Amino acid sequence: MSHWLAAAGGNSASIPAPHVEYGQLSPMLVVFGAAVAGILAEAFLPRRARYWSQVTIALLGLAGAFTAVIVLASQGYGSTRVDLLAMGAVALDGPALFLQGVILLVAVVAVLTYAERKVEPKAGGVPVDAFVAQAAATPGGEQERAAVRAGFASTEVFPLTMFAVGGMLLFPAANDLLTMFVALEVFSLPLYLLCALARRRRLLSQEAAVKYFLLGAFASAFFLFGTALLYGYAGSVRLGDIADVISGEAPATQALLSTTQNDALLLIGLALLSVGLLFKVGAVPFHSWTPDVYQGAPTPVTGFMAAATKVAAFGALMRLFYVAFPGLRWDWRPVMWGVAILTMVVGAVLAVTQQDVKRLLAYSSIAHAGFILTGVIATNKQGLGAVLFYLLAYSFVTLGAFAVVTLVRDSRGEATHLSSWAGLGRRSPLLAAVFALFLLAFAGIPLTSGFTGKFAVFQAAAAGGATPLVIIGVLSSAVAAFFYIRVIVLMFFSDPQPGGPTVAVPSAFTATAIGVGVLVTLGLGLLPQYFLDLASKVSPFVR
Amino acid sequence: MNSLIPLLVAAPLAGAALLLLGGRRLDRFGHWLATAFAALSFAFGLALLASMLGRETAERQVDVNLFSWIPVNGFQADVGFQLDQLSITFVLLITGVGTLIHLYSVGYMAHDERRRRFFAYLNLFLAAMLLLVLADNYLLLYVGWEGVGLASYLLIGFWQHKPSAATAAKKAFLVNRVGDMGLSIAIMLMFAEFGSFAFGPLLGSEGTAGAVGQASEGKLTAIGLMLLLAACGKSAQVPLQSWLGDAMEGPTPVSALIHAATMVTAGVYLITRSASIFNLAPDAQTTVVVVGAVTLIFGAIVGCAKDDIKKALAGSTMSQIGYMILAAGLGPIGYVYAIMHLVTHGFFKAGLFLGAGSVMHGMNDEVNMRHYGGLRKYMPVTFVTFGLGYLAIIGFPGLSGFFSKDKIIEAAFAKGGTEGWILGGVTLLGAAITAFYMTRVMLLTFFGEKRWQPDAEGHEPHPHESPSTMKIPMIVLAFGSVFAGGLFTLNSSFLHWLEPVTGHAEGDSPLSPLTVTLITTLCMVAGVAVSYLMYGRSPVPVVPPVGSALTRAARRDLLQDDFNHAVLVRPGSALAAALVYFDSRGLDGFVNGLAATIGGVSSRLRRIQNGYVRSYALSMFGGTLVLVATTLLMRSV
Amino acid sequence: MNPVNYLYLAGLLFTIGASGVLIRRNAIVLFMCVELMLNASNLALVTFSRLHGNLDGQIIAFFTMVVAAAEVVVGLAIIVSIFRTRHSASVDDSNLMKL
Amino acid sequence: MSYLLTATCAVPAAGAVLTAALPAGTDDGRRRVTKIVALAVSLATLALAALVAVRFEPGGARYQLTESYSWIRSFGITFSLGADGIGTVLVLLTAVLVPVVLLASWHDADPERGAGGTADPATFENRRRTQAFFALILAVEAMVLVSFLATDVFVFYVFFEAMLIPMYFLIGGFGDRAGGPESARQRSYAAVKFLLYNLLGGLVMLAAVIGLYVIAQDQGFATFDLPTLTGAVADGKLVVNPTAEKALFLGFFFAFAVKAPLWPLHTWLPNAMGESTAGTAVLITAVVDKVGTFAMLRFCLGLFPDASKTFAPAILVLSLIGIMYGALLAVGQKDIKRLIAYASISHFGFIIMGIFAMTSQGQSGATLYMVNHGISTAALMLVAGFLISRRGSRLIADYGGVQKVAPVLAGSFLIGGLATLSLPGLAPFVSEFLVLVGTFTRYPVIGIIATFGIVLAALYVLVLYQRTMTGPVKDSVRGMHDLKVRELAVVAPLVALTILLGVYPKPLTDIVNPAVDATLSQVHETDPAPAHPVAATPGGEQK
Repeated sequence: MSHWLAAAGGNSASIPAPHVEYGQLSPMLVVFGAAVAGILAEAFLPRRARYWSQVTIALLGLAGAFTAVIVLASQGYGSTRVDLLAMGAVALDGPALFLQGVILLVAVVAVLTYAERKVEPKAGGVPVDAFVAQAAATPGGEQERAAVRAGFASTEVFPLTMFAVGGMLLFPAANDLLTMFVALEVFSLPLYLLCALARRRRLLSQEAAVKYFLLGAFASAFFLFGTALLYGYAGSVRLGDIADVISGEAPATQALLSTTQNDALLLIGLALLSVGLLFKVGAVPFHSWTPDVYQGAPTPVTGFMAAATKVAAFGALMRLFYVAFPGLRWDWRPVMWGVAILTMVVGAVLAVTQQDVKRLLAYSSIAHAGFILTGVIATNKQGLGAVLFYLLAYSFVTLGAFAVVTLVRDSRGEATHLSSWAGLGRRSPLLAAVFALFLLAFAGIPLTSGFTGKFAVFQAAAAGGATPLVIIGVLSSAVAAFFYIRVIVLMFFSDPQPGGPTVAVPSAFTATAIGVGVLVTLGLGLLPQYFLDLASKVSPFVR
Repeated sequence: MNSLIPLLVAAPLAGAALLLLGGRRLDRFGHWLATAFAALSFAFGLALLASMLGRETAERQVDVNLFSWIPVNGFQADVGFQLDQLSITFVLLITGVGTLIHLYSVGYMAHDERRRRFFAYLNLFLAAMLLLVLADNYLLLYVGWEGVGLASYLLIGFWQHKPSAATAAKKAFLVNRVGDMGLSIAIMLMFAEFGSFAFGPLLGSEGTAGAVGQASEGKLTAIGLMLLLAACGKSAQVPLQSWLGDAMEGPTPVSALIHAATMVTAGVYLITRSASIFNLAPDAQTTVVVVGAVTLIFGAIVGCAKDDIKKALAGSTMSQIGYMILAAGLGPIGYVYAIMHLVTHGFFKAGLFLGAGSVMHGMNDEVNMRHYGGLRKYMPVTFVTFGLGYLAIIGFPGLSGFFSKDKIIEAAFAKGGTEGWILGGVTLLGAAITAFYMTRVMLLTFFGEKRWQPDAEGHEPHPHESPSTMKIPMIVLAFGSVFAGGLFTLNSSFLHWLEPVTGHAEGDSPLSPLTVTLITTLCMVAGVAVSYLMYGRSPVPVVPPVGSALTRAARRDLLQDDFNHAVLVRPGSALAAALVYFDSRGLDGFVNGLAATIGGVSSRLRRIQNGYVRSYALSMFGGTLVLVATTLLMRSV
Repeated sequence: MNPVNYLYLAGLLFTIGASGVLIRRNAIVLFMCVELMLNASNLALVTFSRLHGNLDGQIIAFFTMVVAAAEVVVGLAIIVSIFRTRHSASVDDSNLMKL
Repeated sequence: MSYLLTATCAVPAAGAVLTAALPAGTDDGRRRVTKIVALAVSLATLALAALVAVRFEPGGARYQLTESYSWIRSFGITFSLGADGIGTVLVLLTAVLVPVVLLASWHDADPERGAGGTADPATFENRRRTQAFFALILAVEAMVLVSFLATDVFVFYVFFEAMLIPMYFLIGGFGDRAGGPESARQRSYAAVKFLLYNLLGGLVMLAAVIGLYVIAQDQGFATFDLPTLTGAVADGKLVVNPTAEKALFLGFFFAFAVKAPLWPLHTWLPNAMGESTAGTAVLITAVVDKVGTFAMLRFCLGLFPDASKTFAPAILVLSLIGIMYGALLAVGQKDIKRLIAYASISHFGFIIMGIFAMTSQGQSGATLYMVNHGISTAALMLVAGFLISRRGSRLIADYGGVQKVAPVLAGSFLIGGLATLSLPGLAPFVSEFLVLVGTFTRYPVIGIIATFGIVLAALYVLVLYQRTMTGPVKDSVRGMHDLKVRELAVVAPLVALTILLGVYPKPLTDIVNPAVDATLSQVHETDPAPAHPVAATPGGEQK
């Protein structure tokens, strides 16, 4: 036993006092603070006051955090200055700051869709939102009916979301594997819960939650085991240290001499870490949760999850590959090639036969993950900028699309089956046109943000020597176009079904969310230069 | 004076445009307007002739360049006219006979509600034909060439409500298009070889050599054959003759116009105009002669078997044009006579057709000669003018046809050697058959007993003489039929007139001219005699006898349509149908199949998404294993 | 004892956990198997910590435990609520959404 | 810098927005306002286009009236416009045809007349239908104009692709009266087919565009500017290795060949032209498809001269097949509009043949062919549309003897048909002959075989005319009224242009010739010299 203690004791003297740069960490701190404030509000405010106060707290928190991001950026962080915060656990560099900004904007829009209370019919005389009256009540049970009658609402979704946002902010900024793991869990756990909170179709919602949770935990376990192996290999979980060890620049200790002999540790660790991240990204073959969860979760949550999770996870994935494993490029690139190809092709092909609009969007998000991966694989400066831009473009299209889905309703809630979308363009041309715009952006039609993003990513990939990926990407885009167009055909050129869904008139919240989606989609399509600059001028990853 | 040249074309063209665009308000006097425009053009022609006659032989050719038409690097097509002895001859024939036919049509079409349009088309026909003979380059000639095709299409199909007329018009245009293809290729060959297709630089003019002399004989033969193909189409020569008989679906004045003054003469013009090319391409010339000889006999045989008066005349036209083509193929010894026969033929054939029209006019539009008979008493003027045309065409001594045909037969013998004998024999045979079938027409129509039949509505025909607007042209043409040949032969005036353009060579005939004339006349008499024995002495059956195999075939135009149908139409339709199938099932099927495959793969792949969380976990686990394995493998490779 | 043996054990535990996730039906057991995988990682971390002679691994293990505890809270909440609805904890019963 | 070109493109674009925004309604008055506004906009565009043609100096620089605005600096993309001879005549064509099409389609979007609307006139869709139709046409015009004028590869690509969307809605949303109950399905099938084919082509081109950029970037030309790129290629400063050049050429060419369309990529055209309104069909074949052939001349030859020459024989064979195949299929058609579509396929074969014959006659001819085919097909198709609108059937067999009841209609149809079969004296003859001659001088065999096409053209045109217009009057056409004043106003300019450009095409050839010279010199190709040029014996002076 003694040598264990000795090992520990040997270092005890050198444990430095932690130094935390609160100013630079303020975006995350503000969000977490708002989340805690939300919990407190949930605990102490009367039921009537909760909704408005929660919305206000969440929006204020996000706005504050976004302001902090802007302030940091104006101080030169992310472009000319980079820093490592909290003893090197958190990176403050271009990609991190950019993605944090994107996540915060996404979160603002998502909170707006959460706050929608005009679409759902009133319950107990009170306007309600898309979330369950009382999560603990059994679906269809007496307790639930009572809760509905009383006009209860799950206002805790706001603080939960804020926690998730906080985790997401941390995830792409995490500079060591531990922080990354913790951030992963911090944003995943609230999402598991949020998935379960749908007001309608609660069975599906719960099923989505349980699937997401079990598979997410499974994936986390892989991530953690990968962390352990890498720690074993490099003796550190700091990304920069791992890179040093791989490149042989680290001072060789006795332990390192023995562990670095075994590349299996390194390679298996790398593979397992990738599994954890690719799961969150929704890449094939780790995608199977996506359609079920997207379908079952409350639609505002789906939108948030689809947009923000992808942003955060790709940020982390890139940081991992760019910072920790640049020296292993020749090992992971072929594998990632395979994953990217599979993801693009399977996503596109499977979407072709989908009948549910949310599942369709889920498969589409899988295909898009594949497109983004081609940019990740480029491993050049252009690739980084392109991926950042793509994430920005994609997330707002996604949010907008899911926000539209919340508005197409029949007596049982949202009418997500595609057949009920037939003739939507004839009943409600404006909404259908907006949705068509989002679909066209997904399909990558020029003059939409989707095209600019796709162009940027493919261009980077081609410049990085991944021409075959570009060609496969282009071909699967063509397949993908097929099902986007199918929906457009359905909306505009099919006759509406009798007794089909109606389009709810949303409040300003959802209207704003959709409006922002449209604006960003067109803006990034027509005049993308400013944002391309923003994405391409970011500093490289800090080590 | 030269500024009149464009007006030659412009006058009838303006007439056509005016009549077509003018609308109903021109219905009352439009036909006179059109006739006036045609006459105006004729007047211009006469003025130009006078002016030309006033100049020295060497200065008779006049070139007018109007404007640059298609200028592209290295490719220059102009709108320009060349007026020389050859073209003025055609101009006068076209406008002169054309004006007469206009006049005739005033009476003939008096009761047609679309008369204005008919005259517009007639004017268009004249304009196109004039453009054809006046153009100073092949491409502009091509415009006139197809313009003639268009006008003939419009006129043959004038009675569009009759499906047969519409079909005949379409057929005429299509067959002509095949010929046009030849002209088109010929022009392309010229351009590729010489970088130009203008007459002057290419063919040379009197005393100067054109560029054609520098090209290889092979190239020139190719060009010549392509020009021949074009000529076959327009002039209804074998193998592109099939449209001519059907073209009788048009109103009779149209037939007269097509057969006498315009259209079918275009091929002869083309070959004569391209003399410089053909003179250097003996193989092409031989082909021309063969085509002419075959058509000569072919047309004559068809003419013998037809009971439809117009179709019998059509066969005759084919045969007579065969004479001209043959003559033109003989080279310098024949060019002048080809044109001379063309002009005399223009008179008598126009007269014959107008006479036939007059007969039909009086017989409720009946065309079957077996339902005529004894008409000479009822239509004396028609009988006399038709009779003079008849005498002219069979080569009755002293009349136009006698002189011009005789010269061709002489030239055929003058070709020399075995060829000369064969050609001479063929032309003589043709003369005999011509006499036979024309006598048959004459006998069936104007002699013998009445075999009139009530028409479809039961009206008995009441044959009567035609109005004077119809009679006058017939009389004028009869004068031409009688005297033109003699006039031309007097002092070899026609020869001296055209020689500077076409060149002329005296052949080396094994027989003296007198001998040829005698034999020709004998052949003619024989033909008349046989015909009289068959049709003049016994009553003609109203229902045609079955006849020999040859007769039956000849009635069906020697099976040409059957041949075309079997060789071109049926395989063509089958090919089109097959391609339609291929397009929808093959190409589209491939694409749809691809889409279906993707859909099928999608449906199958979907089953993996079975809803069981453990199977999702399994796929993740499997994926992880693969990921790990490949990562490790990548390193070991 | 050679610390590498602990690593073998960790690998074994991880595999057992993963196999458990794949073959068991009960959601709770499934979840326990995941916990087993997490703990296998912990064991590996601690072992490596010993190997490298630094404390990082041990500290990570503590974090992992906290995270695992949080996961339990969330997981059980979800599993219990679905159990109440369906009166079954079998994950195979939750397959309304597929294809 | 003048703003003329931008204005030319911007006027219809603004007009589209304006038209779409006009007040909705089902009364004729509101609709008429919409139509008149759209027509006025298109006439203003025509005026601007005419100004462009007037300002264009045939002997001047290759690209004139150039404008350039920074757009996406990150990728070296500028919004650059410039008129060259070829582009100018096509701009004129477009500007002339759009008002004609608008006038011809005057009632096609009225819900009670055209197909595709719903029965209830009060629906939003029906109230907006007219506005939508006219706005879409103007939008297409704007995009086509940009495509013809763009001197930036990326800008061209963007508008080349983006125009698919308004075209798609025009095809899918608005049909002619002839549709039965099946027609809605057929129409949406046609629209989807159109979009997918062209999108696939566009995506393949996207890969090539990216590839071109990446290669150029490697050699210091991080730009999409066409003159810069072609100049660099010509000067040998930008060297693309032959394999890559071939691949890039094929990528570009594929997109253009789908659009043009070249056999065997043509199958979308008969569906699209058959199912849409006559006006839309004209827009497709006379305007939009021309972008494809135009782009072959401007982009394929300029950017990839060597590959163009390598593939020229193969492309010539395909175009030859297209000529014969299109004509034969036209012969076999039962549907008037499909017949015209197949005829167009045959004509596009001629255009492509002229381009790749690589002679000045061929390419000048091809350019004129684009213009002339546009005008003649417009005449034929629009008159066919008038015919169909009267009887409500597209089947040839349903007509007969129309000439008797509607002589002016029949006459116009005949003139359109004669132009289609390239009757000398009418405009198409000039171009067809130039193409044939230009092909013949380099590839005699192909030139001769192609000449057979003129016989087949006569066949399908005359058969069509005979079956519909001649013969005894069928009961179904009895009482059919002749062309009205509006319809005459549609036909008259087309007929006038057909004749004018047939007799005096010099104004066009003067503009086109220098541009063709420039194109030919880009591919380092000169016309084959005649064996015995006439110039050697000028006028027979020498003996």
